[in-house]
Amino acid sequence: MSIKHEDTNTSVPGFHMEGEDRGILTLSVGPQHPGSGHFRLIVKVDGDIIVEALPDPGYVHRGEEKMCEYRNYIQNIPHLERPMIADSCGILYPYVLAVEELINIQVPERAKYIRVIMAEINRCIFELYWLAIYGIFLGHSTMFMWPMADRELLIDLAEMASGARVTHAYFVPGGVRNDLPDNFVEKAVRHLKYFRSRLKEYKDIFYDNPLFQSRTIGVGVLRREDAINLGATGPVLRASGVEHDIRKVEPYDVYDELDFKVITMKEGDSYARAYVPWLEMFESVEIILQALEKMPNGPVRTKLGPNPKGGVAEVFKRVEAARGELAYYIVSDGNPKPYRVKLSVPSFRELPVMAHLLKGAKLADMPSIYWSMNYWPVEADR
Amino acid sequence: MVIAMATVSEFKFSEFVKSVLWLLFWVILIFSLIVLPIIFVILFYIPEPVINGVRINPYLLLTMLTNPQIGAPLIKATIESTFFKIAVFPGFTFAALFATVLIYAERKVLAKMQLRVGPYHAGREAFWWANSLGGFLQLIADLLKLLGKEIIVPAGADKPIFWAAPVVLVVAAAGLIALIPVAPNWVIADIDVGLLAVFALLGFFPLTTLLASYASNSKYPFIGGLRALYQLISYEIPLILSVLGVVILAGTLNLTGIVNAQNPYWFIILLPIGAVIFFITALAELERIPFDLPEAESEIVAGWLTEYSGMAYGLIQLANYIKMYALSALFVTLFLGGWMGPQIASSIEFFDVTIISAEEANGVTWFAIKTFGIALLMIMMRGINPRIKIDILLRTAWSKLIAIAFINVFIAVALLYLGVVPIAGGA
Amino acid sequence: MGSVSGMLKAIASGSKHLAIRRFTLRYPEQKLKFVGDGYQFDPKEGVGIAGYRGRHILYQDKCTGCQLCSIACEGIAEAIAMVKVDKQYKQNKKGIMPQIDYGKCVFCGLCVDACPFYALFMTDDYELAAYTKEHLIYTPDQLAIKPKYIGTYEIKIDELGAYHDE
Amino acid sequence: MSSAQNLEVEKALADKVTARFGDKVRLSYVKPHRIRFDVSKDILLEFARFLRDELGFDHPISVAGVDYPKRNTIEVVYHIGSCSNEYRSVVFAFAVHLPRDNPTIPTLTPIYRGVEYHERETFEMLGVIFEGHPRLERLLLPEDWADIPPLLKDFHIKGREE
Repeated sequence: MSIKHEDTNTSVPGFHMEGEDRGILTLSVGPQHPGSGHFRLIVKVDGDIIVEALPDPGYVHRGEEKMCEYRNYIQNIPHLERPMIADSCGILYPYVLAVEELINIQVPERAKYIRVIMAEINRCIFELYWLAIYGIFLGHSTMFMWPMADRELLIDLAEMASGARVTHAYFVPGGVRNDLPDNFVEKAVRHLKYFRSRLKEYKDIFYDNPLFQSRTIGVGVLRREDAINLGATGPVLRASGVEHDIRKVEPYDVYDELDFKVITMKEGDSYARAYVPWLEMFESVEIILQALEKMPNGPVRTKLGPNPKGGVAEVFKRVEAARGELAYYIVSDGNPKPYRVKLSVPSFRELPVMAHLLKGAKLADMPSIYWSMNYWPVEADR
Repeated sequence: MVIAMATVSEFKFSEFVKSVLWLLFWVILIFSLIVLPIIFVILFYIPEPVINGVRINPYLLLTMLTNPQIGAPLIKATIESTFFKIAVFPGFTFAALFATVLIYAERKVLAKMQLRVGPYHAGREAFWWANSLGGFLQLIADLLKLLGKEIIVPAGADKPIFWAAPVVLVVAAAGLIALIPVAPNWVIADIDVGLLAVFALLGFFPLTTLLASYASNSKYPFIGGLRALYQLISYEIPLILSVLGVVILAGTLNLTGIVNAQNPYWFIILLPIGAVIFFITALAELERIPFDLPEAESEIVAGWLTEYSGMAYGLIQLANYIKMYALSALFVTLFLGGWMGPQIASSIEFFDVTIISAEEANGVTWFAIKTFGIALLMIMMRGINPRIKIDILLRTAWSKLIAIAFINVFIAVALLYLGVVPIAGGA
Repeated sequence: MGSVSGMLKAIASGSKHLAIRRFTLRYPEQKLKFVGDGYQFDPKEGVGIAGYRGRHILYQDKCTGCQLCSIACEGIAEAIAMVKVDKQYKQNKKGIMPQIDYGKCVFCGLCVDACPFYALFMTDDYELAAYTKEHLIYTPDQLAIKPKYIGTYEIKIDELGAYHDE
Repeated sequence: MSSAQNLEVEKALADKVTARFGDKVRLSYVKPHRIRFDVSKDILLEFARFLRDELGFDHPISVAGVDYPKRNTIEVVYHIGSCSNEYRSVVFAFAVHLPRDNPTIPTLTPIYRGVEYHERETFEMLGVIFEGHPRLERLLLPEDWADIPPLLKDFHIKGREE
């Protein structure tokens, strides 16, 4: 019999005890999070062990897919990059490839290289942002500050090329919106070489730090079969030993001409899920440097009519964005506005994986499991 | 509104006279009831100090103050008086100043480690030399801000304890300073069981933290308070055990005795494990990263001092940093040979009267350098470590640290038995 | 022992960073330099010229009031409204020019892509803060003035680390 | 791996499926790395189990619901990729046509645990009932959503014409 004191009901946002039955406490963690976006996780806790975790997304749902049906293919560009502004090239890439297939226009060679460069720069920008938030989730303030500072090097490059620091809206069906400024290549090589030396610094402070290891090794282990069946993707999938990277599996643009390794680890715990993106950043720098050398000169965009139209057809295009496989399924019925656009985003596909992993975990492990899922609430809610 | 109107419109001389008389009455009343008794007590009950043969009566006192030449011995007397020691030098003001320097150093050093700037604008344009120093007036700005903020007492809070907790914390932290010897005979309370007194005072903190979190009557501080209690209690045992080795080698509990016992070799060379454990447990005692579980917990962001605002919060922060100074000073006294160090400072004369002897000055400078070094190491710990989990926190305390502390004690006994260290009996 | 060596490496790396220069850009005193003087678009080739996408600039002598920029922005932010302008231009018979509401604009630059007469470009001025929402609305005459943004700082890298400098 | 021109890998795959299910499935198109089948509702579970176990398509990518008011059908399209064998570059899509008035379909959650939230979203956005779904309830929309499922064509955003 719990005495309910009316006057002492000082319930604080984010920590709301909904009910107590048979010793199972239902906590709702969020929707305000120190990390990112708004996302509520209803957690049933028995003592310190999580009995069941029910993710409750939808706080920042805007109905992107419905809004897409009211805009033509060009107006959709700045609109469709909103769910994931930290990796805006990653989320626009499949849309642009799909629309090119619908309108069947060719993309000049130089534009393909620029697209690969910008996609890789954006991958690093997101990985650094994610690593920084992972650091602050575990209370490691230096691990928040360093990636944020190093991210500035890449944001500077992206801003130089596309004109905007974060929301580039740089990819357009038919290529990219403008050519790279002339001193871009020389500055990019300098920034990337310094960025690579900065990346190496993270090893001592973060990955080899015994306290960080104690909080992440053996925490939230995702077996290989579960990862595949639950539809996990990106670093979460590769950390469980599945070598599945769309850039290698189904190369688009010029990825087949660049050689890079696909990073996988077998442990599948939070440490592996934090380690894989770090190694992938080295690969991305490798890719960008190769692409900068191989980039031919020439036009960067094929001219588009005012209202491009596609035939009655449907297209399914997928791309390896920073968080994993990002796919667009576009159905067009012949007029300039798409009939139906379905975004299959990696964050939405991590929800079942998160629910599966949190079951049975300790409450103290929740931050390291939740954030190692590469989950971005704004993108998952669309 | 009405009152303002009346005074402004017309001026009555009678009103003016009345207010002047009223004011005079209050001045005389306060003067006679309060100020006069104080003067009498000072003049008649405090024995005039005898300085080199001459008894200081009030009239001589005034002449001395006017002419520094004659006043020199007076200054030397005041410096040696216990009131000055308590209030100013090794006592509270020195600790508070050292704490403010620590706060500023923490923000600047942490910022530098994280490639950012830290406090920058406050005080930059104020002085010509302050340009590179950055925001050193930031602390005064924070102090004024905290003073200005309203102290909110939550509904249903247990008011007396809620108000008393910050004060008790500061008092306990200040108490620690009284026991630490700064220079050869520069210690406020040179009691024989100095180390025991330190641990007695350290016992204050878990109790006060729990009372504070209980008193603020809301869910978050309650949980934060419980976690603080787990942590402080479970880390006090390794703290005491780690110092056991030092006491065995020094043979005395008196802190000055311990420092003197470290003459040839500092205890950190003889008992490195004890030093490491003491440092770790000191971090846990201070609730600093990697042990700041009670303060900020990422999945339920809470802390036992969330309900404190305004100067109450300011006092707790001051207590934290004074405790940080006290514990790093304790580390220096126990393991780094307190004030011992090669002679670098000279004595301070004032009109051919040596106020502070060369040996004392040197002791103080070495003590300050070592304490600041240890404090910097504590600050660096905050820069390079994440927070650890609650279960790891308790498991390390109970199983690992206590076991290693016993090993340290065995080493101390072995050193004593093998005669490496002479059996030092007494001070 | 692994944890002790790990901790020592972390301390070494931490203290090494005390020597690396601070990276922060002290904003009000130091301002970033951008390449070119703002994003432009060349309708003949149909490709843009790299530049920072900041506040727009309207060349009133070229604008014909064709409303293409406002139609382009309709689907995105509806930030551009056509407003009558008192000064009479021979190529602008209806006498209407775009008025941009920076409370809504997302700086995507698609209006610049849509303008066929080289009339609407972007500059690298991003300091558009205002006290009321109405002040965020820039009339065509306000847009015609060239902003005075002087940014001279950029990221420099040397053996002491990366920092912002002249 | 199949290049853009010759599609023998995709064709071989398509023949395997038609050999197994015959007339109950209809091949809609074969494109480089893409195959799409129209499957009837009653053999869906068996088809999905065959797809996962025999053909090795074990990695669910997305479930899309598309509303065709003119043909009075709602199409639920499953996109399944593969992680494990030579079909890694192929995305196998199979669609189920449901009558628009009461669209019900057996859930594939027991076979692909990853589609649980996709199916919940399709239920919420298009009103498709997934029989046997563990938690078929609102996912993204606000609790007090009283309007019709928003992705249906007859739901219009206020103030914007089609």
